[in-house]
Amino acid sequence: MNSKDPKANNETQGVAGHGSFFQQTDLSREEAVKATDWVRKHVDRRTVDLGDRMDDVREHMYELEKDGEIIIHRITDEHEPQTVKTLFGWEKKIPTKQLWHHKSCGQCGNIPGYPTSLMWFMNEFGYVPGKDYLDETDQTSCTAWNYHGSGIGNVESLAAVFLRNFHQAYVSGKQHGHELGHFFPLVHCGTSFGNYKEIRKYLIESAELREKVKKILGKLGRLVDGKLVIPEEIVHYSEWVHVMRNRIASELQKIDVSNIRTTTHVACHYYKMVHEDAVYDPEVLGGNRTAIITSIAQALGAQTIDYSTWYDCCGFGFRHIISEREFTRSFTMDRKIRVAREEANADVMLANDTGCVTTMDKNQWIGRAHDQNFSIPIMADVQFAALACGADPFKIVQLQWHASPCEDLVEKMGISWSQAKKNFQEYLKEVENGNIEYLYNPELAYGGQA
Amino acid sequence: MAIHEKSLIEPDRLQTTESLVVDGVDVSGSWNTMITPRYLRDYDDDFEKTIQKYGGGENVHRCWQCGSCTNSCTMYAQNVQFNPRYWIYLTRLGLKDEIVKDKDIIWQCVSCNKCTNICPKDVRPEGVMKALAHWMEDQGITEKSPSSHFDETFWEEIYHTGRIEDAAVMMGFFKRTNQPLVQEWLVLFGQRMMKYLPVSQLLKMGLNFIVTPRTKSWGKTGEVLKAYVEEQKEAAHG
Amino acid sequence: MATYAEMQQIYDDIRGDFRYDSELNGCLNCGICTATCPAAHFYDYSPREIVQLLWTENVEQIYDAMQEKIWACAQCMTCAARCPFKNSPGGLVAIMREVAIKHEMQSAKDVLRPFGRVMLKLITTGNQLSPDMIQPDHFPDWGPNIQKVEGDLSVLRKAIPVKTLQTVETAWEVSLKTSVEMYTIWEMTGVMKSLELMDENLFDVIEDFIDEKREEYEEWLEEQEDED
Amino acid sequence: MQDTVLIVGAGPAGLSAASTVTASGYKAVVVEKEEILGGAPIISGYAKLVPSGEWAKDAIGRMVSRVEEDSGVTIHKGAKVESLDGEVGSFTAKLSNGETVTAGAIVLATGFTHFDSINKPEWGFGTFEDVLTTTQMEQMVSTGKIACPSDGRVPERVAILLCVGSRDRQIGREWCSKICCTVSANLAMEIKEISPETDVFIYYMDIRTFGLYEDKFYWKSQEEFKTKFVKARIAEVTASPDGRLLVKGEDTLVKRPIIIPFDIVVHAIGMDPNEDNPEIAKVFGIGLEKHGFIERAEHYTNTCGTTRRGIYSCGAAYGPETIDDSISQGAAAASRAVADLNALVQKAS
Repeated sequence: MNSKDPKANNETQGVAGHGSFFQQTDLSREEAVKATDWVRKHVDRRTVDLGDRMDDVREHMYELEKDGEIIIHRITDEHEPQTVKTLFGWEKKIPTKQLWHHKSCGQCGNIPGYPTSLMWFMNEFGYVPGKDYLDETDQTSCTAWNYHGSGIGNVESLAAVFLRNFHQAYVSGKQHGHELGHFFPLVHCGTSFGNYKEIRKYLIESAELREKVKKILGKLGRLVDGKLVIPEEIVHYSEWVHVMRNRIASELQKIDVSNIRTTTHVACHYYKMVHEDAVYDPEVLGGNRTAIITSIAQALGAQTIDYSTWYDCCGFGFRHIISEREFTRSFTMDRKIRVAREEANADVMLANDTGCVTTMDKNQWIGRAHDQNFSIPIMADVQFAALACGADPFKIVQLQWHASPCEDLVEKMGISWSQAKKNFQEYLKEVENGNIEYLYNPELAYGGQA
Repeated sequence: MAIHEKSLIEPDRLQTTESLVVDGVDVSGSWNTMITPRYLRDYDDDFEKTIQKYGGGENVHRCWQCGSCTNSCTMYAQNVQFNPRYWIYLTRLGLKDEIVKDKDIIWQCVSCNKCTNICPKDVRPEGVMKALAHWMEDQGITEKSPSSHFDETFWEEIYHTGRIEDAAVMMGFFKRTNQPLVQEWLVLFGQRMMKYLPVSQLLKMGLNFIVTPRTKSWGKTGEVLKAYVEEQKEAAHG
Repeated sequence: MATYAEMQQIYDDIRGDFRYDSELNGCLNCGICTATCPAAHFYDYSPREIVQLLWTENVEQIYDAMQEKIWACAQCMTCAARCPFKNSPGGLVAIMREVAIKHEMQSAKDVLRPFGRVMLKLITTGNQLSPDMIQPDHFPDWGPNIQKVEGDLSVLRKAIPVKTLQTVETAWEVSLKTSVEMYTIWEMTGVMKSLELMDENLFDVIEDFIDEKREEYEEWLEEQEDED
Repeated sequence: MQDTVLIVGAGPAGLSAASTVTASGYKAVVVEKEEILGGAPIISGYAKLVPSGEWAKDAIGRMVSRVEEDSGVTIHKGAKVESLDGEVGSFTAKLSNGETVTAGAIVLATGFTHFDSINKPEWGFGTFEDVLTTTQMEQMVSTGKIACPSDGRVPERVAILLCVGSRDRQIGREWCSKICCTVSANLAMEIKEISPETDVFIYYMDIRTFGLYEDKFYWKSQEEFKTKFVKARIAEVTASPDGRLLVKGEDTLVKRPIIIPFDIVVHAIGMDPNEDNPEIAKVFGIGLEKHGFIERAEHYTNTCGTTRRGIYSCGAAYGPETIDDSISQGAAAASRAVADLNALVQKAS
């Protein structure tokens, strides 16, 4: 075969592999680029036949359900799901409606603009609180922060907490006049997301663990027909943002962000824990990295810039960010902030987990103590999207809680920071007088009607 | 705030300013402590070639890291930090900083040559260690070792006279290494020589020590020889 | 220093965890875990070394590693995502930490003391972080710009347009019933026991708090019945 | 029909089988799904072969012409077997080109599929232009010039990462692909030969240059061509702003993480089961072993057998295999087939 055969260089797939035939390059840039077109060409063969060798935990779940061991909280048509592909080309259903907000302790405590931006989006889409989504007080954190930080806690406790929270999600619709399973849990936190998936796997694999937690859940009255309730999918809020990205951009976007250079930091616990479940999309980063975050930035028309430490963790470390901060700040400065600043010259770093936002947001200022005066605004993908869709930087996006220089970004987007701040300070007076604006009728959170 | 894992950080990678205020905030001490990372960022591609130009280092590239040298090493048995296999690996990749960390022990090689004997690929680890020790001396990373001082005195004597006068070399070596010229063992040695050697021999030795005779028609040979050696060294190491 | 028998017992407890076999399948010393490990970039810590110690059943050095090294791990789990053997070094570290606590290792107590605030918050409220924990006094290293609007914390929290978040001592409001259910989980799964081993004072404080909450809940239930 | 052997696949094993069949006085029918003969070495454009050092197009080319010029061989190119009836002594195969072949025995020389590096995305293939596979690098060697695909510059440094798509449970590939270590050492030498200013580093977790490949490839690449072997399995490949690639690993001998710049990164891709194997198994009624390669019958007395009588296999269809051994096995499988037919004739008479 002549390797210069033009036919050989395009569509043909040899028996012996992904038939990208090499052509001799030339020193001129244009010709070199042309010669390597095949590299840029979309290749979609990440649907390797893994046979029985790669376990899909969901298969085992369906079997357990068939055997009458568990009840699966299913994603139905009512949830208006969208199907996405995960790492091995497996399919995952992402419900877009009737969602039970499973909040994140770090987000709510520290970066409240996260959940508010998300609920704001749901309102903008005309979702009806109490029907299309529910935020309520009957939930605890996943407790995994403490577990990963200290080792106090154990698989049983994590499993019981998981099942307790998700049982509540399953039954939560009832008091609002809906069927069981009406609301499907939407997990806000990256660590909760990873932890729940890991725990679900243990539960599916270990009858012993199921037996143990069944006793606890039984005592709490958290079984349905004497069975454990396990959700069909564990769904992260950023996956909801991902599947809604085109609607967000086409229906809600108000600000042109094409001049904004974004970098992405995806939470390790989103795409590295139980990694076969993370979303990959051939249209985003060639399908070679998880699509989350980058996809919404792309949909909004922002520039997405790669950088050499893309895969690195943020340096959060659970215990480290509290009591080993020397590590956390050193890591995040060296492997994240400096790189996003120097290499990518980014206007903003977008993330999808509380820990990452906190770590990168709070730990950059101290860099100036040692000639590492690098700074970059840090926020969640959904906060950035909300800004682009005209949400108030203070009232909704709650940027006042951030330590990084979000002012610069907001101004670059053409929003007046000072005006918004002035408005907000006036609003604070109203708040003191008890005139508070809510995203949904607060009574809903306590079992009341919308 | 204490770093619990402090023993897991080399002290020179900790940066702390004891008293510091930034933007009006007191961040003295551990509040501003930063750690510099420990990952390796690059290889020095030329370093292997540099060491290969020193006598003994020629075969360093043949090593495949089997560890026979270290296993057989006399010094390793005393000190597990003494690891010829490791230094050879660092040399190959040009990880100079890592080698320099062991500067105070590499020269301890006792030249038993067990490593060279056992090496399945004829790397000659003993030679590599010599080469490394010499390179470090040349770079001023280590003080000249006693053996280098001796070597230099020895050659100075040859360049100068074309021959070796033991007593002169020894005195020169003592001077260079700041040792007292009169040493107990030397005095004892001298006394015994006086006791057992014939007087004529003693006189000849004394005379030679004072006038340091040169080889017949040595002339400029020493200078030429010295120039040639310098030239060779220059050619080898640049 | 522990006796060999104690060290052996510690190792047996690690090995006895039901996760152990699925998190450790073998190890060829390839180093991919350490390559991606954030802790390894700054500490003399190596997940590969931890896996090797376990794989070779080196009980003495396992014990040594548990004094200090296992606490360096940041639990990001990148190691598990990369390992060609599908080991989970981070998961093994998690098991070792649990065992360190179970055996009341002094090093574990020392490491965890500054983390007590998080444990307290978590166990009593079901949240792990609350706005009042992030005060400038505790975090001078986070700088003067820790929040961009001056004002009383409770007012600023009230300016969050979601009622469940307008709290100061918890990240979000957790209903009394939920909290009480969670206490039952702590007790039934041995978390309270671990806590007692680790920090008796903290345990006492938390016990009192839980008792109080339970009483509150009982009263509330009675009130509900009366209303009905 | 008892004088004909059907051979599926015309790579080194299949070509060897065809020649052995005709040399024994029987007829061979070769069915090849591609339009050309020669299999992976020809279609993927391999450079110099291991261990002969001959160019693939010359060495395998000779095998191709020997078969093409052999009047005892009928060749169907661009065709697949779509269905099969009968049993040993009287198989009837329907081909995708409409033809029907009758044969007494069948040899499956269906080979393998190169691992597609796209399935190991963190190693940068498909993301960065200067990340290549060994087959692509061989094609580059064939052009006689080593240059970075992104901009044509001569690379200062090339990294070859071993075990890409081999020995990796994360992606369900538990096998060793056997030949990549040797191929990589060979490739390192070829690169250095063409581009002496380029330094080649091979990142490994073990080196498996078995048998006589040890000194000829491993030692030689190191001693004569100064290839550097670094004991580290690479975790991720990213790019730095100057366009160079950053290879992240742990140097397990130094016990430190490393992040080293390179100009080209080459994936030493492994051998997957032929991606058509599920279909082949169905059409021919044979079993596959757990990794997806063709299941081998009891080997000691039923050499080259499959799970169905009268159907044999050889070479990389059974699992990762070298070209030389594939050729030998092709001849062995052909002998088994011929022996079968001979036995039938003897029995009948």
